Amino acid sequence: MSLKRREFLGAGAALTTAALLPSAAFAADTIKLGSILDTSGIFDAYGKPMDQATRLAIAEINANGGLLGREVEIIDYDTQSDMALYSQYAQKLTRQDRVDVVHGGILSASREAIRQTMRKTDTLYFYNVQYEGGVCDRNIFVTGVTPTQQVEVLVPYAMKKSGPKVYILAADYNYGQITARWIQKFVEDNGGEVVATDFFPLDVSDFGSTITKIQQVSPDLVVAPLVGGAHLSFFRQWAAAGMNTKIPLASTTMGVGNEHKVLTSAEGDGIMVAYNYSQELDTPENKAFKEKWKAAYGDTNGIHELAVSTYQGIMLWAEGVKKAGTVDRDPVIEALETGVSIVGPAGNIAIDPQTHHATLDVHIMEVEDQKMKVVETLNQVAPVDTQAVCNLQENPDDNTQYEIEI
Amino acid sequence: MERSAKRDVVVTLIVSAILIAVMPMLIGTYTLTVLVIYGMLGLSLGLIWGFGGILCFGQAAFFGLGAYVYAIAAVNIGESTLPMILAVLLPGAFAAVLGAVMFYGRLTDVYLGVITLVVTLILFKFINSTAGPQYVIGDARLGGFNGIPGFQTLNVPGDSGAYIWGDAYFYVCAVALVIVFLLVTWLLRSSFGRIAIGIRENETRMALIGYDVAARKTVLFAIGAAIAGLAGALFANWAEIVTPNLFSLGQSAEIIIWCIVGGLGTRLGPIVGAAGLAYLKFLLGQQSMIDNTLIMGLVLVIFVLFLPRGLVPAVGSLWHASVGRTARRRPANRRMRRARHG
Amino acid sequence: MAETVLETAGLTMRFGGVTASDNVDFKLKARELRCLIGPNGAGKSTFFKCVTGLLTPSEGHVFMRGQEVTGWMPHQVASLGVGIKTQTPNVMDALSVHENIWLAARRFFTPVEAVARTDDVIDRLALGSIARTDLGQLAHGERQRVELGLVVVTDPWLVLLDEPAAGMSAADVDRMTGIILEMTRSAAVVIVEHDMQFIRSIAETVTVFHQGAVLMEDHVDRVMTDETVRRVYLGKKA
Amino acid sequence: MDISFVILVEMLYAIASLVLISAGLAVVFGMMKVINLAHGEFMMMGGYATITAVGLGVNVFIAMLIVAPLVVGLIGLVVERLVIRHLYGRLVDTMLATWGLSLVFIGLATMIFGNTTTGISTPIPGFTVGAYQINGYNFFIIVMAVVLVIALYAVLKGTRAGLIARGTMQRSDMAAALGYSPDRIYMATFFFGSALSGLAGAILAPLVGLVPTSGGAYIAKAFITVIAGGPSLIAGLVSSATSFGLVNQIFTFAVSPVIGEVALLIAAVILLRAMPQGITSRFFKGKL
Repeated sequence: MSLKRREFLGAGAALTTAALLPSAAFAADTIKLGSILDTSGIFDAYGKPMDQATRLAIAEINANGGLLGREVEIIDYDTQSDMALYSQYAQKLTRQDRVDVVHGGILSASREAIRQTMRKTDTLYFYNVQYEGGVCDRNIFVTGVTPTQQVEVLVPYAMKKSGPKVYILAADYNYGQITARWIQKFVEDNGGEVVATDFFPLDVSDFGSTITKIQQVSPDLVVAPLVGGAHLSFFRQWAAAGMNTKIPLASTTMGVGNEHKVLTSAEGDGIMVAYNYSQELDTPENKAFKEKWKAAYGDTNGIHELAVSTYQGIMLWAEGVKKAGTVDRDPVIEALETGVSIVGPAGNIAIDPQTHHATLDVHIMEVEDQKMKVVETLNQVAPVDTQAVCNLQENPDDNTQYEIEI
Repeated sequence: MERSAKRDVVVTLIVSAILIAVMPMLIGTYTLTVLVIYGMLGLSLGLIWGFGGILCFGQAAFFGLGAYVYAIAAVNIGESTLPMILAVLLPGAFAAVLGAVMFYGRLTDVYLGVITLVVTLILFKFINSTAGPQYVIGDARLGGFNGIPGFQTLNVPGDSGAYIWGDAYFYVCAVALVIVFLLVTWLLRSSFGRIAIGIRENETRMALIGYDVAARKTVLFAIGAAIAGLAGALFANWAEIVTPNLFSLGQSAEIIIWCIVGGLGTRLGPIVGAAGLAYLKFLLGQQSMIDNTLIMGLVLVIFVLFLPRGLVPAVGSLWHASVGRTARRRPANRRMRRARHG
Repeated sequence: MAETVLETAGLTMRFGGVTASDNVDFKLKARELRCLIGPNGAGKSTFFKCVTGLLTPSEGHVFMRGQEVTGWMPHQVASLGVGIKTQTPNVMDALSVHENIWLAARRFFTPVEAVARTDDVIDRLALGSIARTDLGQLAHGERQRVELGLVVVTDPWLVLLDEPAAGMSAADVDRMTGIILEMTRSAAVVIVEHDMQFIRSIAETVTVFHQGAVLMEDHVDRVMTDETVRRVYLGKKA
Repeated sequence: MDISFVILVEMLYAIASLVLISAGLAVVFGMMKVINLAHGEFMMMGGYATITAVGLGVNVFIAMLIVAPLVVGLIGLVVERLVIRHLYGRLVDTMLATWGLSLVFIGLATMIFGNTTTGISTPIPGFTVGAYQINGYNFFIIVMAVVLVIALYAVLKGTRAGLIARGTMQRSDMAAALGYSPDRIYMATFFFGSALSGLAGAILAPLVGLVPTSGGAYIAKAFITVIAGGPSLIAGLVSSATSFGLVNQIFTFAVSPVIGEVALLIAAVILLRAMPQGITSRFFKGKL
């Protein structure tokens, strides 16, 4: 285990050096891309692959001649899973380093900690993470999936396979709360009934009593937007009690941090999920991406949804810059608002001009043998939850995170 | 004594004026601001632990409480003056109640540590589980894990449109720290402070002299909490978001580490420790060779083993040894006494 | 007739199954000097702790100058003007002699007055040469003397001393005898003590404890010659 | 009927896991008056030792019951020699130093294993009681806790080492007076305590995902349980684990897991306020 780790550090370091080496072919001044991620501390399982994806994307851009003939330089800070450091480094990136764009932030709290700084300093900001939706701010672009994009397709599929009585177990923070409400809406829209909803703070790891409670209610389906390492024990304890063969499970989060690779196949098999990306996607773009990743980091174990979102986010930004012919904020925003799109490892992804969120493909998948097997693909799903509350074309000065009322 | 007190004030003012003028040239004011705020937080624990012998494992609770009180009040009021005052008073009042419960219950040393730790955990767990829309105070959603963003930040009293931010905010925080430092100095020179030190040294004796030890510890505890609350409110203004992490055990741990590294039983030590280590952490975030947690851990272990009195006293005795004056007395080591009564 | 400054009625203290103090009736008049003696475990110290508030008695009452103080906290008892010295030296080790005594004085006097009184006591107890030394660096006898200083400086009307002569040199004991005798000009003094020589040199009335209860109470000479006392205490000791 | 059985099992499980979580800390605290704040990280390392051993092909029970305690015991030994030894008699300093150590271990584990959640699946299948499925592993934990308590009792009561240990617990200078080097005894105790922590971490690893920061979830609970237990080692451990476990589960079932945790913490505050020196300072006095 330790050996693998060393190899990958070595490869990462080599790549970094390559990316940072000035090349004679480039114009003198570089384009500065600020990256702000937790690459240590409790959230580094999300942050490290995102950091690797950032480097991969920039290395690729530079290898293809940079942007506008200029080299792209990464200025990155490790926020150590500490919200106070987010504020500090955001200030440093925008005021001292004067970067042209910032990609980063993982938790919603970290995004909110830096979003206003980006706005005040007119620094374009990309948040490349699946989140609860509703952020309406002309300065930010979001390339991750939002609840409706997953829930709208996942819930009917799962209910069709099981039945109308649904039990919801959600992480107790705003992502979980909002997603639970969306699940409830779509369960009811599809003629089902939510029999109970339980919320768990992120540090709860003992689900014994909950599993007993679920059995008392005996639903047809359990939908579990649970988040993080502690919550992973739910899936394990669920299987240990032998429930995994009795009541089907669906989740909007299991697998975002490659959790399905931690569970054994006996524990994970059959869990239904819906994401933008799966390593098992059989497209030429994905294959090429995985090979590039493997060449840089030794193996593809680290790739997950958020890493791919990050990669696609950077590529979308690069596309916008090319189209605008400059890295200045306003022209780039206008260029992106024309509905710029790229074909990334997860398929076609386009900027939705109304919300600055992304229209993308969503794949319904089932966990099978520690892999995500694609069952059904829905092309170009729009972020309808955010569209319902946010219209940046009409109100470009909006600066709120809407909480969606259902 | 009067003359040395005056000299102390003058020296403090001159040194801090120089620092306030020079430091922004070395470190960005934004980062400096948080170092100053952490310094104040360190001082709050340094006061009650170093001079009152109260080891609080939950100083972060008062820091977080101050930040949340400020945020909630600011959302509701929309002007920052009253929220600032509340952010000092409420944590102080909370600590007074908690302190009275503990000290009149004759809880000491490790048991005191457990209670403060548990109270911090309760607050953390509570705030962390308030993501639902039903947790509202006035117009302020508590927001659970995600915290409260977007509240009114510090403004010129009376004019809610005149924000104090950027460099100006740094000067506000720095001056606040100097004022708190001088107040702490004055407190420690007063009878109250000297009696507190007596209590740190020997509770039973002080009780047998006729001092109400529990009441005095409660008051000192509340003062420490009020300072931590002020630091919390200043932090909320700086970060423009408050999250439950402010209450976390990790945060409490850091405060304790600051005091140890800086030097307990000194006024300056905890401030130096806090600012120094927070800056170290900031610098470490810009490298990825060694895990940062590992370094912080090593620093703590090494200090406990080799420099248990902390930096400031060590440097102080070096200075005094070379200048030829006797070093000021400090508690030789951190003891936690079992209560001798009962 | 002099006022009764300290009185206990049926004072009883039990620890689990052990009765450490058994129905003790005790009276002390103003400016009286009384020694409490008895073999180890006779209940002297328990009695002492019940009176000073360090322990709350299981039964019975304690009165000081007619006021009931049963179950009071030590600081409340001390605040009445009672000076207390416990068995083991109880001082502030990291503070100087001057600071220690000043803290005691400050309880009853203004800061300025406290300084004056502290200086005065330091003179009276001949502590001048070590006034600025930390207690932690002093010898045992000196520490005992400083602790006596803490008691004297508050001008108490009742002084309770638990084994003040323990571990002291003969010269130190002599000096302390003088201090205690001086105290009796204005205060009633209770001394719990083992050292018979010291008691002989200072005491008039002696109360003998045995198995938690008062065995006898009489003039020191008569106590010394009493058969029962000799049997339970002196006989074994000698 | 079935449901009451299921709930009974859950309650016993809650108590048993508290006993397991706290045992290592209790032994070290009871014998040496040292609070090892790296206790949670010792558990975390026990978990990683198990997972690594299983990955290398070791039988899961051998990995949990033998490999993990040994590995963590040895780490404990090194820690004792390098750090704790210098700090005996300085309660606060040992707490701070072990706190620092806990950060060091988190850092090391992160560098070695990464911060991704890992784990192994439970080696015991679930089974059915009437209409309910029960996690079979819960029984294993209950049995292990009972065995642990009985073994502790037997060792302390029935062996020569136990006699010395009890002597040391009552008076630390006793062992020296009997001619045993306290240094050796402390070393052995710390080894034993660390091994117990490693064992607990190993046993709990299959139930919960493991990350380098996992220890943090345990230390507070263990600390509270041990302190609330008071001076008697086994009686304190069992009585406080029982009180807290019951309170926790009752509120968990009645309301939610969060309220269960909060109820446990509030119970701790009330308990310590009422009995400032712990449960066994008032009840079960003088018991082991």
